[in-house]
Amino acid sequence: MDLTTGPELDAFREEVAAFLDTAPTDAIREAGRKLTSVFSPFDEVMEWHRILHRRGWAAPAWPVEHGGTGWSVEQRYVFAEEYARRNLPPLLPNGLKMIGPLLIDLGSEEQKQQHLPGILAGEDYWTQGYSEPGAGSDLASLSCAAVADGDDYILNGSKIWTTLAHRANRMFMLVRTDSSGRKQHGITFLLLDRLDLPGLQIRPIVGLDGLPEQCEVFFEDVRVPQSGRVGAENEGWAVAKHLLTHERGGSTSSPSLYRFVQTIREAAAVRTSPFGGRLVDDPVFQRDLGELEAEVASVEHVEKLAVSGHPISADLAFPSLNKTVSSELTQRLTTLMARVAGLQGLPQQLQALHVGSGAALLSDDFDLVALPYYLNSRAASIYAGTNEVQRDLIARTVAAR
Amino acid sequence: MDLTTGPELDAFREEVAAFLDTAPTDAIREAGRKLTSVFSPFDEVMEWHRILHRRGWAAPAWPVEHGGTGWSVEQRYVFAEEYARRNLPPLLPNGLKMIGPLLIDLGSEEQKQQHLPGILAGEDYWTQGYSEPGAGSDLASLSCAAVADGDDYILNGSKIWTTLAHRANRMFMLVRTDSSGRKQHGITFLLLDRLDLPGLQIRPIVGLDGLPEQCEVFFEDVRVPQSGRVGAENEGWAVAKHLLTHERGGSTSSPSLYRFVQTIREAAAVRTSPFGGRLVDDPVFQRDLGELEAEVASVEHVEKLAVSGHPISADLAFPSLNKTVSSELTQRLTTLMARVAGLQGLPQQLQALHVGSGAALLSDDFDLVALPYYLNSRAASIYAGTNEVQRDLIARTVAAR
Amino acid sequence: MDFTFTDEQAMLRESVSRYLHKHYTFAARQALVSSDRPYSAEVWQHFVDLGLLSLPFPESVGGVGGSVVDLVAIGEPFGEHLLVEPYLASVLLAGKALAATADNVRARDWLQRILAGTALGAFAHEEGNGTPDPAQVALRCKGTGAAFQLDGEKRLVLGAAEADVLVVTARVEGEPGRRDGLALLLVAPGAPGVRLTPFTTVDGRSAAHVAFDSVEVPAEDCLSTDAYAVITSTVGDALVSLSAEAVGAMGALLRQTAEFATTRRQFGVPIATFQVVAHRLADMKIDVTKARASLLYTAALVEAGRATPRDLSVLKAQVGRLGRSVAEAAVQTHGGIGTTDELAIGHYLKRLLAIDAMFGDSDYHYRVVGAGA
Amino acid sequence: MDFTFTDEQAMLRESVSRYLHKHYTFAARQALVSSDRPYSAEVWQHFVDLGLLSLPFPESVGGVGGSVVDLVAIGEPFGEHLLVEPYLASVLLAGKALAATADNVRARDWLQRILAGTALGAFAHEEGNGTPDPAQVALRCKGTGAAFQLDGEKRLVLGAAEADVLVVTARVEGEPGRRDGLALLLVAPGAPGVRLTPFTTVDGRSAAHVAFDSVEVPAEDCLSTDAYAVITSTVGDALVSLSAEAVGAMGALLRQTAEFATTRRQFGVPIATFQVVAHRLADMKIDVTKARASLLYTAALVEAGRATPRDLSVLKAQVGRLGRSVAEAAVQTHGGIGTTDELAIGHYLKRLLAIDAMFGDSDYHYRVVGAGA
Repeated sequence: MDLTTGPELDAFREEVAAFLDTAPTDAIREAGRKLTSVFSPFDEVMEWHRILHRRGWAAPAWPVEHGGTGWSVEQRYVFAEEYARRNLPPLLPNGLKMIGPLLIDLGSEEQKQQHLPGILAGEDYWTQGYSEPGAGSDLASLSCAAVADGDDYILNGSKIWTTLAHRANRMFMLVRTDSSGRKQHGITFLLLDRLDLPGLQIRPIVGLDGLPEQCEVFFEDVRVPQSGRVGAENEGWAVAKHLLTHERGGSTSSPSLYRFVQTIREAAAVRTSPFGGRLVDDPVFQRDLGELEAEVASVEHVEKLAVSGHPISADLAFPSLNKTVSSELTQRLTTLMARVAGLQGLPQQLQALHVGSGAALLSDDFDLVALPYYLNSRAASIYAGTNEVQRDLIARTVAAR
Repeated sequence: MDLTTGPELDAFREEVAAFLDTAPTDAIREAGRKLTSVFSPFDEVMEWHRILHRRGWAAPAWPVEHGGTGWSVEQRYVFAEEYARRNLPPLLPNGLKMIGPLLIDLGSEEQKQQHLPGILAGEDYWTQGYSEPGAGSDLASLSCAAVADGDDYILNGSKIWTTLAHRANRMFMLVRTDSSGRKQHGITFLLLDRLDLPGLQIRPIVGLDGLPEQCEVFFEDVRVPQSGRVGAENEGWAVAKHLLTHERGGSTSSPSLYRFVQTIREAAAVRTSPFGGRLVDDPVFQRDLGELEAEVASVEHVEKLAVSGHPISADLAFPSLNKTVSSELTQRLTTLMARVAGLQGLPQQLQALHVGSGAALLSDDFDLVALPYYLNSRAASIYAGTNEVQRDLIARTVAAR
Repeated sequence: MDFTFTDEQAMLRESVSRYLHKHYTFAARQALVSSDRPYSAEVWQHFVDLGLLSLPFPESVGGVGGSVVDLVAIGEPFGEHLLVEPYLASVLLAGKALAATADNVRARDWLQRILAGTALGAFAHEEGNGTPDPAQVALRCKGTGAAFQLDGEKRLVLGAAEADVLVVTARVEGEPGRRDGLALLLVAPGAPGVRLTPFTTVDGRSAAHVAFDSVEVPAEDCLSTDAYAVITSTVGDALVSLSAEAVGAMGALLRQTAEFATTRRQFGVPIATFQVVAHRLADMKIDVTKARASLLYTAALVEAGRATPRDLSVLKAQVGRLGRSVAEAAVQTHGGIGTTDELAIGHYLKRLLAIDAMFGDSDYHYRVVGAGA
Repeated sequence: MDFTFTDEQAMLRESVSRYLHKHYTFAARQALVSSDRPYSAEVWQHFVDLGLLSLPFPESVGGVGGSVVDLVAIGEPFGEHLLVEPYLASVLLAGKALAATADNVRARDWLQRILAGTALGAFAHEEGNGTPDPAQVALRCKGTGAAFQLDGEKRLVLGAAEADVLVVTARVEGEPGRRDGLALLLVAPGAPGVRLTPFTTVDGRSAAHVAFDSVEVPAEDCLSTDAYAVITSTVGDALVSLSAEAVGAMGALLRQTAEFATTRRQFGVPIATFQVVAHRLADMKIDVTKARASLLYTAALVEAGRATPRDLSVLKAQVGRLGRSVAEAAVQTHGGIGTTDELAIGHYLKRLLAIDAMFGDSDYHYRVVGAGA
């Protein structure tokens, strides 16, 4: 990574800025302001995805032959910075950062041709079917069964924490095809190219913030083609692990973490300390925000070393370390948000959170999103492998157990 | 516990204050100012012990028939408060709070007559021989062996973390008398009424603060009488557990914790914030000290409920809870001390720490003791059962494992 | 004093607990919160029957002369059952303020109706800056001969939308920061110029922002023009009750989380088997023990007339911080299911967040303690 | 740029590491600290031979033109081996300040001798308030025609007792808080009115408080009367090197603690088997990774001339807090033996405490960052 900015990069930044200043609709901007989760409001973010795709910028991290931008590391950072600076809603990760890259690595040619264009273009939304009520951190205990029947599998069981499944038209999932051996064996990775299937039912789950984001999906004799299998039957655990560690070295979460810092600082500039004066000038506030900003800076430094090829990202623990740090930092940032909002954050304003509702705010955008964001982020240390499991993995790279 | 103070209690407070204002020698007061540990400077605190004993106040918590004061709960708190307020060195706990009460409960008549007077009077100092190099948290793994030989035991092995053993003339210890069964069986609790024994060697261990406080004791064919046994042979584990939980409901650590708060506040009143102005007026300092003071207050509340007979102290986890909270709070308080001292705390002033050395201070008493206190207190979460072990015990009372 | 409840207190607490256990299950509470009713009229009537509405007031005004410790005894079950009834708003805030100014006949009349359960009051004090300090009150109150005129806004007034009367704190003279010049006034919610913006809070309570635009208040509805002490003691007592609710919620979280950790299995064993989970449970127990001890001791101090503002700040700060910490630990231990609205766990978290935010959060109170005031 | 060391840097680092590994074992270091020698003349001479003393300086003043990143490459092994040699005091502080004022012939002369290892310098800047901000300098410096007169005190001047020359910061005009009116002066430690109170620090370094009582300084020994920028850049560069030492110490703590946890057995198993210990090791690794990344990135920013004061505050604050946290975790994991002076563990803790306290602690720097300066 080049630390000096040259005229080419400056020109690129201007190009990005010009597009990001003009391309998003008002509804997309509103979705950015009303963001309370890593998952942006659905309709608006998918519209934004399609707009970015038309510009060729939907998947900067993908290989060029599959629709990536071919940008340098520096360009990708510039894009992420300008994006975050404008508070635009992040594209949904399930397609672009999970199943898409996985198919690029491990999918058959047919699967790539069938699925990648829809992911890239923002035409399809994929939910993930990993966890089950009895298999959370202990994912390998999953029991949702697929029994071969001709060219099909018959599915029975259920999946939980299927993000936005009620808005999805595709699903990638892990199923149990053999329960005779050790539990990591006998798992198969499967793609469902439609969800409006007989016997498949989706129940949205209302989160702490009062919004439905995760779902439970029930399968009762659901028939799906075996051609949706990625990798060999019974060998899905390796495929799933490949996906879980996919982000290694490619993460750029610091721009959006900085956005929290900036948002909090701006909110504090127009709020009064309980001891009088502007909150932003309060030394205790400065101390608290300063530590979080410095922590975000360290994340930025880790990420920039990683994208530059520093051996830091070759560490086996690197994905777990990234996940742990950024999830807990997000929680600390939303906690400070909630404290800055204080009493003004207590009213529940579900209607106003809905993009396009036109509902009047009781105070400002910050007070609107602070508590929902805090509440939503409680899940960050739980999903994608609890942080307890991540620390177990990190510890194994430090000391053999 | 009566929350209203009446004329009788006021009169008692005056009586206590008058004595504590006049009885301690200059050296004793200096020992209080130079305190950097739960273990006070030896010579001075033993002298102070003898002075208090002559007044009849050495062991307020003991039964009256053994030399206790018979004070009410309120009187004991008044005494502890006035004591802490004057920054006097706390009496060493090994005799008064450990082996003394144990002998009162479980010692033979002969043992009581032989040992209690010397403990009460401050004539004897007892060190404890529990841990061994290979048996720390896992105390039951101890291997220091006692083999019966006529009326004696022959001791071989070693003990570590024997507090002030190099100044002690007595020792209570756990020895292995049988290694055939499970490890908790076959342990015997033994009293040594002298330490100048052939084959017994004492090596002081220098702590992080540069001072020798703990020791290692080596036994090579050391012959001691079996009459020193407390309880039955091989049944010492129950005796040791009785001792470990002895403080239940009788602890009064909050007055000395408050003393930290007061000391820190006084130091901050004569120090400058790096941002200008008095440190004591700095909002960040106030925020940090305020939380610690409130935590001390909660400890006070827990203790006062306990001494008043509230069921809180009947909880099986209560001793572990007390130990965990007060050790970690002590560490947080000494950490704040070290931060307030800052650069001025960095010079090592071992000579000046020595009571009566007359060595000039580089700044003031606070800067002298801050870092040694911080360093010494790192052991608080380790000794008397690491806080990991304590939390294991507490957790067992919450959820069966 | 042994800081345990007296037999009478234990009986009262037990009768409240038993009633709530039967009639205020989590499912019933959730149904109530998601209905358009702000509270349950049946439960409120039962509180009247149990004598809870007259509990905090001296006999001279028709109460039964209960103490702060009596209120702690019922506050814990209130917290445990996530009660959304307007007890704090109408009884502990508006009612206590009226009782303290009961030499005024209008105050006494309203108090009688509140005691009887035939009217509800609300206390309009908070202005949104997160400070419980009456000296910071800024709502303007101009004396105009025989009447007063109010201009400004109160934020997050609990129970305002259902209130028959608002007890309003305002500034008749001086600038915010001064302890003198504070008034306490009765205002009808429907009076000309009063505008309510009602809403539900994240913890399921009805509240409203209340704007005052040249609202005329007749002189007989002015209860005090030197109200600092009344406001302070009203808020102080309420803060103890609120802390009791918090401790009740914390105890429930510990119990429910311990039960979950003992029964929920992952990797073939109960998750309580994992040392990190076990230690988190231990820390929850430590936090609940500290908070409860501070609650009981501080309540006893208040009852003995010996509580200082510093003592109240210690309690509020500890309960606020420890409550959040216990609730966050409970959510984390429950894993995915803990992040949903379907379990009580998350609702305790929201209640404890709200309690921390009300009347000064833990940061505020720690700073007050640290300043050595 | 990939933030890894160049081949030259890696070789330099390797040669320093190899030398220290052999000649600066923990036992040798402890023997040195408990001797009455403040540092090892042999090691210092070897540093001369390795070219370390001329490393940081431009060729124009006889240096080899090394960069901040070169200094990071050797700083980590310095920290790993708990080096007590006066490299920071003489080379990085006094030397760099002299190099920045090398248009002055006296400065250049002293610098030559320091480079050659024939003289030692010390930088008398800190006044005990825990701020690295030159604007807070209060030591009075009165201009008296052809000379200056110093009155006041400097605290904790590293290497002062062995120094042949003191480079002193002082205020020629204005009040503390102003950036102008700052002087940089050469003072002989033996000059009339200079009084040293030498001591050893908890981390084994020789230092002294230095009092100035009407000390006369001839005009030619005044290197600057507008020294804010020079002092700031000197302290800023030193802070990066100090952070490198901290990161070296943190890495050693992680490695030694992991090894201990894998071999030390309690309850029949290695203690690394206990999940709480394992997670503590994981947190140590997280902390070391963050600190090291911030070190390497910030050093690269400095080298590129793009580091702001905020970037340096981020680095110092993170290294200070994370260093303490890693060291405390290492002590706790080692148990009893970790609380003794016999293992290196506790000496790393003391070194990291000292590093945090120097040039503004983490609280100070977090506040600077939080103020958005």
